Amino acid sequence: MNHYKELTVQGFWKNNPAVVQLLGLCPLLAVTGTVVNGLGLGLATTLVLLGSNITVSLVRNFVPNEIRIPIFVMVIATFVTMVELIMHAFTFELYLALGIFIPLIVTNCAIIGRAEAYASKNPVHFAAFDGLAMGLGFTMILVVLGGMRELLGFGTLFDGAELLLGEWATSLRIEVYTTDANFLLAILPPGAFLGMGLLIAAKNIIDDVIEKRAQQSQQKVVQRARVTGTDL
Amino acid sequence: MTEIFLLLLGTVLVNNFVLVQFLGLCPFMGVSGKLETAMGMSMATTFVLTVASMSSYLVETYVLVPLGIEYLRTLSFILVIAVVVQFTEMVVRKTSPSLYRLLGIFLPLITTNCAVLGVALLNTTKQHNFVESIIYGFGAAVGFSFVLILFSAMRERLAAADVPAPFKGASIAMITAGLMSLAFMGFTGLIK
Amino acid sequence: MMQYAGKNGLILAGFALVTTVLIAITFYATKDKIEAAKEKQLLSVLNELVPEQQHDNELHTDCIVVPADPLLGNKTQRIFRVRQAGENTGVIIETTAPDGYSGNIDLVVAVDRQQTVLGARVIAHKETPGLGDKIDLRVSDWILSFAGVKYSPETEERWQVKKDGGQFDQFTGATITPRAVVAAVKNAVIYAQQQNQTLFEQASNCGAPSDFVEDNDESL
Amino acid sequence: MKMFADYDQIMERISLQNLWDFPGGVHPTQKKSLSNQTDIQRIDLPSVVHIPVKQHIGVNGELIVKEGDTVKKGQPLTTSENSFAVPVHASTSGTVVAISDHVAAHPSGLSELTVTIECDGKDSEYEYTPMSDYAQRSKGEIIQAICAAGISGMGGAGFPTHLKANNVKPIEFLIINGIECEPYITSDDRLMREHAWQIRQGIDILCHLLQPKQVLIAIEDNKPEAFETMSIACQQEDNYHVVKVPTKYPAGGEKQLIQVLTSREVPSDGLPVDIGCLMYNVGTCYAIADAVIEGKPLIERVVTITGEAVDAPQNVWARIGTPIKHLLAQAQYHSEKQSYPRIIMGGPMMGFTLSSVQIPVVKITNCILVPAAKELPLVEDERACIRCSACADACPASLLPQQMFWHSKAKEYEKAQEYNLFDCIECGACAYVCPSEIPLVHYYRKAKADIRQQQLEKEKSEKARVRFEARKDRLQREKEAREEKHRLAAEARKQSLNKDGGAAKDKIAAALARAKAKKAKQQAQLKDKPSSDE
Amino acid sequence: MTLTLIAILVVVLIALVFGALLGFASIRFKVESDPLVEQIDNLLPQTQCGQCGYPGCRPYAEAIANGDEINKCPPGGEATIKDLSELMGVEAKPLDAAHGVEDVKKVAFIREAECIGCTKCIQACPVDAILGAAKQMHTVIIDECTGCDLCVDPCPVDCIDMVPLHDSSENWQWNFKQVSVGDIPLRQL
Amino acid sequence: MSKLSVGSSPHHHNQRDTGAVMRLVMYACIPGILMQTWFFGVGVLIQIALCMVTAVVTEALIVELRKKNTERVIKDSSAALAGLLLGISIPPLAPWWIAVIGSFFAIALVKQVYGGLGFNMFNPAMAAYIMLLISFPVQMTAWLPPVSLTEQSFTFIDALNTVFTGFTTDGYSIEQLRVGYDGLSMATPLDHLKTQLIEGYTVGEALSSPIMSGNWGLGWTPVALAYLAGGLLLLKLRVINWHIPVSMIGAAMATSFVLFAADSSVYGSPAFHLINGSLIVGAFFIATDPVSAATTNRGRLIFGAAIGFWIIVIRTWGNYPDAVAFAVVLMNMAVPLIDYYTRPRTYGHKAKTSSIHNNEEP
Ligand SMILES: Cc1cc2nc3c(=O)[nH]c(=O)nc-3n(C[C@@H](O)[C@H](O)[C@H](O)COP(=O)(O)O)c2cc1C
Ligand SMILES: Cc1cc2nc3c(=O)[nH]c(=O)nc-3n(C[C@H](O)[C@H](O)[C@H](O)COP(=O)(O)O)c2cc1C
Ligand SMILES: Cc1cc2nc3c(=O)[nH]c(=O)nc-3n(C[C@H](O)[C@H](O)[C@H](O)COP(=O)(O)O)c2cc1C
Ligand SMILES: Cc1cc2nc3c(=O)[nH]c(=O)nc-3n(C[C@H](O)[C@H](O)[C@H](O)CO)c2cc1C
Ligand code: SF4
Ligand code: SF4
Ligand code: SF4
Ligand code: SF4
Ligand code: FES
Repeated sequence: MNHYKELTVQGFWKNNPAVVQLLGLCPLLAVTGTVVNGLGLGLATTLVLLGSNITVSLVRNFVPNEIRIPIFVMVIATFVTMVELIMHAFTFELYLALGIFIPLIVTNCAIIGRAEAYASKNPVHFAAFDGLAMGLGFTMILVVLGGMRELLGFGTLFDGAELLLGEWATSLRIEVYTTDANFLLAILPPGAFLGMGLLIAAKNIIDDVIEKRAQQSQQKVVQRARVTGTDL
Repeated sequence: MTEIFLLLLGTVLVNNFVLVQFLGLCPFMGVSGKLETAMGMSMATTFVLTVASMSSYLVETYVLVPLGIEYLRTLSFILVIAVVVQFTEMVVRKTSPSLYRLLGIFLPLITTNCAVLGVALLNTTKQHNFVESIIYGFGAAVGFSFVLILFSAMRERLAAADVPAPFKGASIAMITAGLMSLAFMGFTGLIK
Repeated sequence: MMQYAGKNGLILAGFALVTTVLIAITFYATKDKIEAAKEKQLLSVLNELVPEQQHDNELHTDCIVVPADPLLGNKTQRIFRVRQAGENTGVIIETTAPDGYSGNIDLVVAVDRQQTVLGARVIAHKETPGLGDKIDLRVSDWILSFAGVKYSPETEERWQVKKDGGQFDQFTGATITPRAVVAAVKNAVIYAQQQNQTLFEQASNCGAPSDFVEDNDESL
Repeated sequence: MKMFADYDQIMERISLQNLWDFPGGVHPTQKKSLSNQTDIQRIDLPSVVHIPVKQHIGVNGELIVKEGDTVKKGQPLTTSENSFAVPVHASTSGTVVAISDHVAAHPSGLSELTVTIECDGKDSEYEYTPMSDYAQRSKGEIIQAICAAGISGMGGAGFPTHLKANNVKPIEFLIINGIECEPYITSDDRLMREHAWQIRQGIDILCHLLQPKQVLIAIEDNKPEAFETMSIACQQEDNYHVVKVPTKYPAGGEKQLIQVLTSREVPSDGLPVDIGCLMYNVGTCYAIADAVIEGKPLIERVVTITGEAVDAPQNVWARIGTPIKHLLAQAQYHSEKQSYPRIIMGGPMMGFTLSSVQIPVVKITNCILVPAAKELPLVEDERACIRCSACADACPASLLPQQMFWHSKAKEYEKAQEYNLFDCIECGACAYVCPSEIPLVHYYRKAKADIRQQQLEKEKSEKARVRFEARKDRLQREKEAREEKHRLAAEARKQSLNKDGGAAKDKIAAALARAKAKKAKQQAQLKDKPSSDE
Repeated sequence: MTLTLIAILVVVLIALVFGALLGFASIRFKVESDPLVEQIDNLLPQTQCGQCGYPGCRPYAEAIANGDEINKCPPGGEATIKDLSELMGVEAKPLDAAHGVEDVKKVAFIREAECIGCTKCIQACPVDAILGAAKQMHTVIIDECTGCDLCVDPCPVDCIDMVPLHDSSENWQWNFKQVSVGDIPLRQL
Repeated sequence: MSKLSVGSSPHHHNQRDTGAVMRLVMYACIPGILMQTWFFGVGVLIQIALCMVTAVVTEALIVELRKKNTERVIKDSSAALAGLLLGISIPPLAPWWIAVIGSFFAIALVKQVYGGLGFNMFNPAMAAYIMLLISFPVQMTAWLPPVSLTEQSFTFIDALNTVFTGFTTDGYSIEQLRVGYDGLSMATPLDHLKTQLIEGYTVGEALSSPIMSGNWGLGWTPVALAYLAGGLLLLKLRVINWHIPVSMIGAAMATSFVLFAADSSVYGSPAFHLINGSLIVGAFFIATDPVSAATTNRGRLIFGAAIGFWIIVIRTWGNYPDAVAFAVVLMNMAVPLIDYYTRPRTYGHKAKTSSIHNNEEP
């Protein structure tokens, strides 16, 4: 159980793929114009990550080293194509909005990164949970960044939720403020980078506070090792 | 000729892969700490992107389209790319250790650079012909290299800057990329 | 050595087999649904311009490709025909305004046979966010002001932006974009008038329907 | 390398007074008139002199006196076995009261081995062996005399003069440096005005040794009197040329002066002789004449005492080893005129602050500067570099000071070296102009010291590795040898046991069990307290 | 449907060829282990002090190559961390205080009068920097001593001190705060 | 004797410190600002004041937050100068929050995140200007016609009212104010040329409109000349070096000449480009920002020339009519690389300095 908790903390915070490992940045920055786009892509990514982690973990013992990467990407590509087809069929507008970034989940570095770093070394239940935690951690950042940009750029939140969740979700849309001069920077490419930079800085500040608290409680000392004197 | 030039200029500057199209960001952030590494990465990426757009064009026109299996596009492209990259890596590693030191360690990273798959896919959506595909791939790579090298030179300078603690590292790099992207907005419209 | 290579080949092939089969299955399972979704998308734009009750043909298939014409932005375009009760009531024309502030603006314009605009929509454009992009229905409903406006040589005067003495609003700080759109819509109407009957006589030749979204990557 | 002006070209331009220039440079206020109005004064002897054993670049000489000895003025205190050692001499007569560490004339204020002599006031002289017929002597003899007189460069670097003079490469230009580009300092100026003739004799000796094609005596154009006297002193010699050099700091730097006169550049890993030049300070020439013609060692030199915190700025003949305090008293120093008491040895651009008034005058001491409160104001803390590159524009070596500063500050020494940190001559022009008041030179010095330290440590760690590995090998060998011995012993025992028959077997089992238990115990001990075993 | 089958077959075939190619290449172009450990070891100070938690510098070098933190070597201090971070392409971070702090350079000094000649320090010194034989007094060769202080603990009579190396005007690091006589540095640096 | 103080040489220092340099630049702006106020109204001064105040306050807050010596930092006047330069590039009657957001962005996100004065890689004022332009194009392109062309004359109070409420005291909106002579709305000459060309007019026709008198953009030209005077003063006082202004203007002239020679009906003449827009201000006050410009002499030549080139390219084909800001910030990116490859030959070294990066420049 403890291990699951650790994986969750890793995925959402300590080793968050987006803000710590800096992986999967392309979709992260490209599709976070709105919360809903972010959420959509985040969920798709999570799905793929879950699937690929499970599969990779299952087959990890049969895969020779030199064809490891081709096999992993093939596995990922399969999940992505399936997700893509499904989204194409059921959430068509969202599919259009996310554009080329759905097939590009294949090369989302976060996914292959987890396959290599975790799934290929750990049993399947952990791998699955890791995939889930990492995926949701990633989604969390997508949503937060999407929220920031949507709020500043359009003054709304959850605009277009119906694309993802069906007609009922139209009512989720929140109009926070209206002006005739939207802060366009937020939705343009530079805004994505700047927003992400600020997000990372915010995380660093929080970490700093946490660490300061933790520091008071514990102080570790490392046992020194000796080179000499043992085998004479 | 002018068309080719405009296509090249367009991919390098106006629709820069990294700063405008958001492709290939992870290596952009990851290997830009040092100018030397960035140059290695640039060369490796240029090579792979060009080869990838070429081979994916071939796969698309001679396998996928005739058989009507465009839905296997992602799978087959990525397979081709991964294999090409890995093969190149092995060969380079064996045949030229010095080149490997320069490029080799970046090659595996490139498989998972979404610019590579992105180029292949965009080539098909934009219906580029063989030559255009190659130019597009090459242009994308040049654009990538261009900003990567500029960025890494800036980051080297940043190393000595008195950046406030929370902004150190990835954060300031992102902000710098944001300001670069801001500047690249100046190119919008150059190619209508 | 050879058998080692062979083993790798087999493993990779095995994976390829499984993965392709999986994809193929998904593909066939979702195929119809995707087709339907695509159709629906196209239809929804067309139907917005010409509501369901004003036609009884399959708009998205009753379509011809016409050669490039200066009035339609010098590009080959598609034209969808609107028929009701066996009568040809109008056309929906794809057109391009070549003189936007930042390049081409792609539109669809629905015109009835009395040269009255039924409606217009911008499909793709690169105009400046915050300035020229008000032609987009998602940003402002300016484009709706075309609905019901009739063109005739006598009303030519009014087919301009207000600044130039016409009836269409310009935007604060951006006149070029609306000018371009107004001109493009006007030209589409003129084109429909000129070609009038010929548009309805040809057989459909559009092939499989595709959606309107182009250059998705560039309008990110 | 840049095109090399050849001899004729250079001479043509010099005769037309159409010199070259060096890049950069600055024009700080001169303030030379404070101290150059009066003759060089003779002053009272101090009560003690502190003579550091090493006052030059190189190694210590061998001490030949001990505490309690009485010495005479000019008596050598050390000898030089090594050619990089330069002897030092008692600068007056008296008793050696201590041979111990004494605060040295060094910016660090650290102590160095020093001979302290209590003066008896008699100033009785040691026997000198003059060599007025030097023209008939062999070069070796003359060089030996220069070395024995303890002469090291008096222009600032303190390089042993006999080494420079012992040259085999052909010399086109012997350059005599009378530039004295540092503000405030006037010791060379006064020396040239008053002792041009003796300087000329020193130059003659150097010419005899080096056979240069041409002697260039370079004097800045802010010293017309010195120019006049030197011109007169040198007028008989065809190949002596007194050259007026435009005033610009640091025109007196060896490399810069060579560039101004000849347009040649000393290669960064080379020496002036590589491009046919050799340079001596005028003070050095004066000392050479003393040493060769009269056999008199270097025991005194001209020192400028100046600054607005002294009432009587002047030049004095100061004995080597004279405590600064003595000189300050001579010039009527008032510490209350300074907001921070501050004494600078050398000029305002390159001199260093002294941490004690007991620091002695040494062979390179050309000036003691005591500025008043507002004269050379202390700068506040540095601000951030605004990259204005005023520093680069001022740098005579065409370096990029701001880049070297960034990298030095960030301790990126490799990059700092890539920007040629070690070509910096520490002239201070960059820091002088920097609007952000960054003590740039200080950063370079720190960086250079750090780099040297790191190189030493690198060498040391390499040595440590070798020794560690050697030790491991040795231990391994010993262990193998021991095991072999044990095996042999065991075999021998076994054989003898076999002879004994079955009864012994129990014994062996018991012994084995004991050994095992002991080993286990040992291991347990080792785990919690790793230490060597018996 | 047959088309689909053909398609799948083609992809499988491609994969087969590629897999074989890679398998072949992996053998044909095999290379030996990487020289990284060597490079890391070269950067470590070789004091063999074990403060990093590994028995000696080389084991730590191996650990770094396998992904251990680079900030565990106190004798190397900031400079070593910087070099390592450059070699490994990671961010430099401050020394992990759990392993100790960067100290001034010291060497061991044996108070010879107290030394009983037990040779324990000789056995403990990783670089053989101590001279002496059984029952005789021992001395440290200052030039060889790395200052690892491994010899201090084993000494049964506690006659070994670690003494800081003196600054001389030759290796002075331009640190005005060390100047004994002076007052406030003009510029706080 | 009391204890002696010690320190590193040189002990001598010349007296112009950073603050003095910055203030000199501000003084040199004064003729230009006065001229601008004369032609475009007191709004100019209001914007400058707003920007300077916001910039200084932002800087003070951040420095305070970082627990540094606030007074010293503010005294270096660099924030005030950045604010001033942003202020002169904002349309005079733009709403107050434009100036506030812009200055905050300049100081907080372009300057202080990098560690403050000296560390920023981009020109704060220009980066902020671009940010404003792409975020609020309507407000940022709302330039007023020169005073002589407007029908309404307005006072200081009017200007203040417009900036803070959007309307003059008489209730005119900025839109109405912009409608000048002949009922035509007024853009800057460059914007005007650009839009006219899109509409299919030739350069000649575009230049015949009231905002132009021949090549001379009304109002804009005297302003440019006034800044030129200030710039020359800076040059004379050796606050800036000649390299950047000369190479920048030279390259812009050369590029526009080539285009003009090729087809004078669609490309503006070199003279037109020189005296319109902010080329001159840019060349003397903006591209010369020491912090974000190249630092070697050869580097400065390259830096300036590239800016000049991009200005003409972006003015001619880009979407943004006034390209100085973009060109400057674009080249700011290249500065570290330029500096690296244009190191001067050090005394005593071979022509090509040794380099561990032996790859050629991309
Ligand atoms: C950054 C920028 C973006 C612009 N984008 C547009 C645009 O998208 N559409 C447009 O018509 N004009 C655009 N313009 C040009 C208008 O500002 C131009 O001045 C205006 O169209 C002229 O019309 P007016 O008569 O309304 O002043 C842009 C100008 C700038 C500076
Ligand atoms: C390490 C070192 C070695 C030198 N070797 C020689 C030499 O062999 N011959 C020589 O004529 N000068 C030699 N010099 C002297 C220099 O050329 C130069 O004259 C001296 O350093 C004083 O220069 P400065 O005061 O301008 O710095 C040497 C100097 C140094 C520092
Ligand atoms: C920046 C700088 C300025 C110097 N200025 C002078 C000077 O004005 N007069 C002088 O004799 N030596 C000056 N030197 C020292 C000379 O470089 C050189 O060491 C000396 O002339 C060699 O003669 P010496 O060996 O007799 O001392 C200066 C050195 C440096 C680095
Ligand atoms: C000659 C000169 C030009 C300057 N130009 C600018 C400028 O264009 N934009 C700006 O923000 N600051 C400018 N500054 C001020 C200052 O250098 C700037 O705020 C720094 O970039 C902040 O780190 C200038 C300063 C000087 C001395
Ligand atoms: S003079 Fe000072 S502020 Fe200017 S570049 Fe040099 S170090 Fe930086
Ligand atoms: S101290 Fe060094 S860097 Fe500074 S001006 Fe002198 S030579 Fe150049
Ligand atoms: S702490 Fe450093 S010196 Fe000590 S053993 Fe470890 S690596 Fe070697
Ligand atoms: S003498 Fe002591 S401190 Fe020195 S190296 Fe040997 S064990 Fe280490
Ligand atoms: S997600 Fe695009 S490169 Fe990592």
